Amino acid sequence: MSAVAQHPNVNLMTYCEVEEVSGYIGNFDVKIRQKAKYVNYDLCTGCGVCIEKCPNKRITSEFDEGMGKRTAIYKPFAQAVPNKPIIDPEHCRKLTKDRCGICAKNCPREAIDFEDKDKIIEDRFGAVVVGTGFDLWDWKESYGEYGYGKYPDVITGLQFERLVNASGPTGGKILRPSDGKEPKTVVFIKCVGSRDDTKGKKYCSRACCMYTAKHAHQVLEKIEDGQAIVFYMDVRTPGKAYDEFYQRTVHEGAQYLRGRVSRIFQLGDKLVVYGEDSLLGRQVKVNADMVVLATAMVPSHDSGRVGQLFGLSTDSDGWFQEAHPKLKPVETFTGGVFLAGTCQGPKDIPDTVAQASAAAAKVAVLFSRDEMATSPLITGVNEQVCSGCGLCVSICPYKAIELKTIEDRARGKRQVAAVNSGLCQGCGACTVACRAGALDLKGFTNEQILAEVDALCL
Amino acid sequence: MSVNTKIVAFCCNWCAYAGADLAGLNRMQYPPDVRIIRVPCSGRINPQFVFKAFQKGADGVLVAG
Amino acid sequence: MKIAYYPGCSLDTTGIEFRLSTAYCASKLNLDLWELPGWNCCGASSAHSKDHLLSLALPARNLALAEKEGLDMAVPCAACYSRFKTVEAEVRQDEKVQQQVAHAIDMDYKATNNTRSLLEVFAGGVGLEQIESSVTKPLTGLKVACYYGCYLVRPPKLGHFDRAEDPQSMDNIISSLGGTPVDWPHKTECCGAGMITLSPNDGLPLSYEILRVAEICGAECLVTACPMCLMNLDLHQETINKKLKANFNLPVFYFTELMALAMGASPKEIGLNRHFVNPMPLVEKIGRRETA
Amino acid sequence: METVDLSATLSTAKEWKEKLQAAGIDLSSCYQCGKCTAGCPMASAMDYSPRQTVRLLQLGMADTALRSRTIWLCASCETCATRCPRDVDVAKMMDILRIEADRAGVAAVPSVPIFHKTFLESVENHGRVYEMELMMKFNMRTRKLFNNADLGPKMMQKGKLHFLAPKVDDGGAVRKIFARVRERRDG
Repeated sequence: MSAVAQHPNVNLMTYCEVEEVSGYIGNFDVKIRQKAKYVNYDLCTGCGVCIEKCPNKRITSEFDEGMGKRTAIYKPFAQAVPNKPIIDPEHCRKLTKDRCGICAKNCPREAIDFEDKDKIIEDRFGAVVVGTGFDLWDWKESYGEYGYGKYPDVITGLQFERLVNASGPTGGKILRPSDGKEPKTVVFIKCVGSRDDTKGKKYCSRACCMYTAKHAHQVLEKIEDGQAIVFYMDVRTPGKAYDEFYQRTVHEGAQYLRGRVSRIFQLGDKLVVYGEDSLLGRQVKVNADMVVLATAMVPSHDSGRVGQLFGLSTDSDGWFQEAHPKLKPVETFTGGVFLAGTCQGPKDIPDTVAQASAAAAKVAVLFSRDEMATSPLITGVNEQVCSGCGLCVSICPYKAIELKTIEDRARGKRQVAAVNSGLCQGCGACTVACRAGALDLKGFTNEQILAEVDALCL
Repeated sequence: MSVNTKIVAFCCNWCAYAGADLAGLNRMQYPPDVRIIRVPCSGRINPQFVFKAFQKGADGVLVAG
Repeated sequence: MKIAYYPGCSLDTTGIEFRLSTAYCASKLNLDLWELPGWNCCGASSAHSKDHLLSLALPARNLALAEKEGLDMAVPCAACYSRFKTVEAEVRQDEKVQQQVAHAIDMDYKATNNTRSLLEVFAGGVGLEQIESSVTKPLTGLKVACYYGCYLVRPPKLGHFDRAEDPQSMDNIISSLGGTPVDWPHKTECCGAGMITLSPNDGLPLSYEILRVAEICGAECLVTACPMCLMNLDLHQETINKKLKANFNLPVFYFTELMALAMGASPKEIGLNRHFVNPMPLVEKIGRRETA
Repeated sequence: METVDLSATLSTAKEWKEKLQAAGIDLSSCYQCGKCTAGCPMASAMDYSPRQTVRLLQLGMADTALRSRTIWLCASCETCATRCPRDVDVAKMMDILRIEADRAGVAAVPSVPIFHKTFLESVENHGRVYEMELMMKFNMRTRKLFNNADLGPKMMQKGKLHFLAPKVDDGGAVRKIFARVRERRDG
């Protein structure tokens, strides 16, 4: 990320939201809301004194998946780029109650600006790569058999990830959220919400098998006498060197049991887990100290809004639809808009990087020429016949038709329809509206389609 | 369905036709009575195409988009 | 509020306290329970193990009688309730089933009315506020494990009134009576049902487990809405103690009994003396707590 | 362990797939995850777990399923059907297997179908269960005269068991239901 931020040709805009998009490939006019940071980034050096001094230290940290705390002026996470803080206006006492202001008093650069407002930035872009990522499926709503989220030591894989991270809430120690003790027996359950037609999602989330293998490995590595028990339905390791990694975890001592867990409940300070070892054909019970759920990936919560802005279609699960499942995996139906990563469907990091690289290459190809080659299948105007009624102008969904004035010897100055070849998407709606029959769609002319009807009805 | 019926289906390139294409990718079958005409958009379908199909003996016309 | 009332066979025999306490609560809460004249057995767990159509027709006759009057039906017994819900769903889903059932019972039945568990009628229909305001002797300090069993909430696709895992309606009623529902995990574990009699070695451990966990979680008693569950946990508690070397002494109530008690009923008029695990010491303890 | 000859069972597999499909159960949906067995309160007593019972039918080994103890030990608690991620109604499948096994006369735990039969006789004759009669007849039929004999007096003492049969004013409706159901099944 920091390499991206340093790059002379990259303008990194963080803490921003796209509000409006108009235009078309090569000419997207985008309105971006730069949310108020209340910190002047030109002055701020990111020294962090403000964060240390902020008295409001008990705010739930989003980045730590609710397991850690942060201050009201905070950096979203340790290696954030740029590594400078923002103020959370909902929790800052200065902004909510006009009291405090300790950060401003302590800032050596006078970078705190409580008067900061959201800014609207308007700019023109040639292409767009959408990479809005994923959220984790909210298992707490539907998985009552795992406790509807009421047991603090039943956590998600992402929460476990924060626990083992050196900059996480426990400094990298695996500790139970309930009592801060080190768990000895950790149960992992895969496919929570994935491959679950009734309560969750039909699809496989693809990344869970590998990260669960990693987590099991970390339990065995970091906890003395630790036990990792993994309940799985299938172990799916199709990537390069993936199966080898899974086998390594098994050799290190992780117990893999084939079967879905039916129930988790708390009794005393143990979590009782009921499953089946379907290879043995016997019910199994584990008294666990912690349970980690590999929950399904779902499209990011505001992907619907983003999709609407860019005219993207989605599949039945809400993932952005690529233009063709085999032949156009990073393109969309909107020219100049490309997809990268999990916004298109669940995938792991190497696949995300590969797809993002492909999207970047597609953009580079697009930008490498001075003129764009577009589809020739667009509307043509027979100016001799056009009456200039303008019906097509209002009907065109792409605003590709204007009236222009021409002059000919027979009829003098008059108005006729003119099609912008960059904007016209070749839908042909105008051809149906044109009463004079002056518009026709190249490649799909009235004559051609009627000939097809003729041929098919033989 | 009898194979003697003729149904002309006008399919939008982006959805119905893409769906038919995907059905092909997934090795799904549809009856040979359906004869597909790809159009760039269902908005491209002029009522005269439909009349023409009936005139030429189609038993049904499907506009899908 | 008027509703058709289907007591079910148990409420005349093993579950007589359920009948008495239900009647008491209904009168206190102005609930007009219209007992179906000539109601018949729902077929329990036997009919669906013998013949599918029979298992639909037996409950359907009762539902059709209520439908004729344009009334929903209140069913206290969880097992009967589940049979009624099943018929309702199948008849609504499939016209062919509807015709077969109508032919078998020689009556029209279109499932236009709803079966409602008595628990739902009190917790959702009558409402917690009215229950709370009718309390004269609150169950102060009484720690109750609400035991729902299988049939009030499963399977969820039948459209039950409470969630399938960790249901809440009975807990809410206990709270509004001034009692303390304990948070415990075995609210919907199976008690062993008929297996306690048919195959005791396999069935008894199930009820044992429910009693064990309730005790660990600090409950002084259990409360249920199912005559079968109550019989297994109450009548067989002595057998469980003997055979599985335990020492349980947990009274088991119907939720209506605790409601009636809190609304001022005398233990005898609602049949508390008919329990096998004597609840009287606990009931007296509540009284003492209240005055203390 | 005996080798399963799939060439002999697969036609039965198709037959059962269709039979259960008619009851709204899709055997092909089951991907053998075992969540049914994991939560089954009776699984430890069963000879085939609920998951294995589905598997027997998937492979067409219906005879083994019909002769299993499993189907009679199922308490019909519906935990399996409630939690199945593939919406396979295992509890209903058990019903179908019980009915079929009973009719074929291959019940591995005969006391259970005898109980159901006795129970339904009581309902047919009286419109409701007549528990005293049920208990005595059942004990006679299973030849365990003193089974649960201590419970009878205990219950009677508490007024929970009656000597006399229940009186139901149903105009013979219940008897007629049994007759029509029988007619439909046999004819």
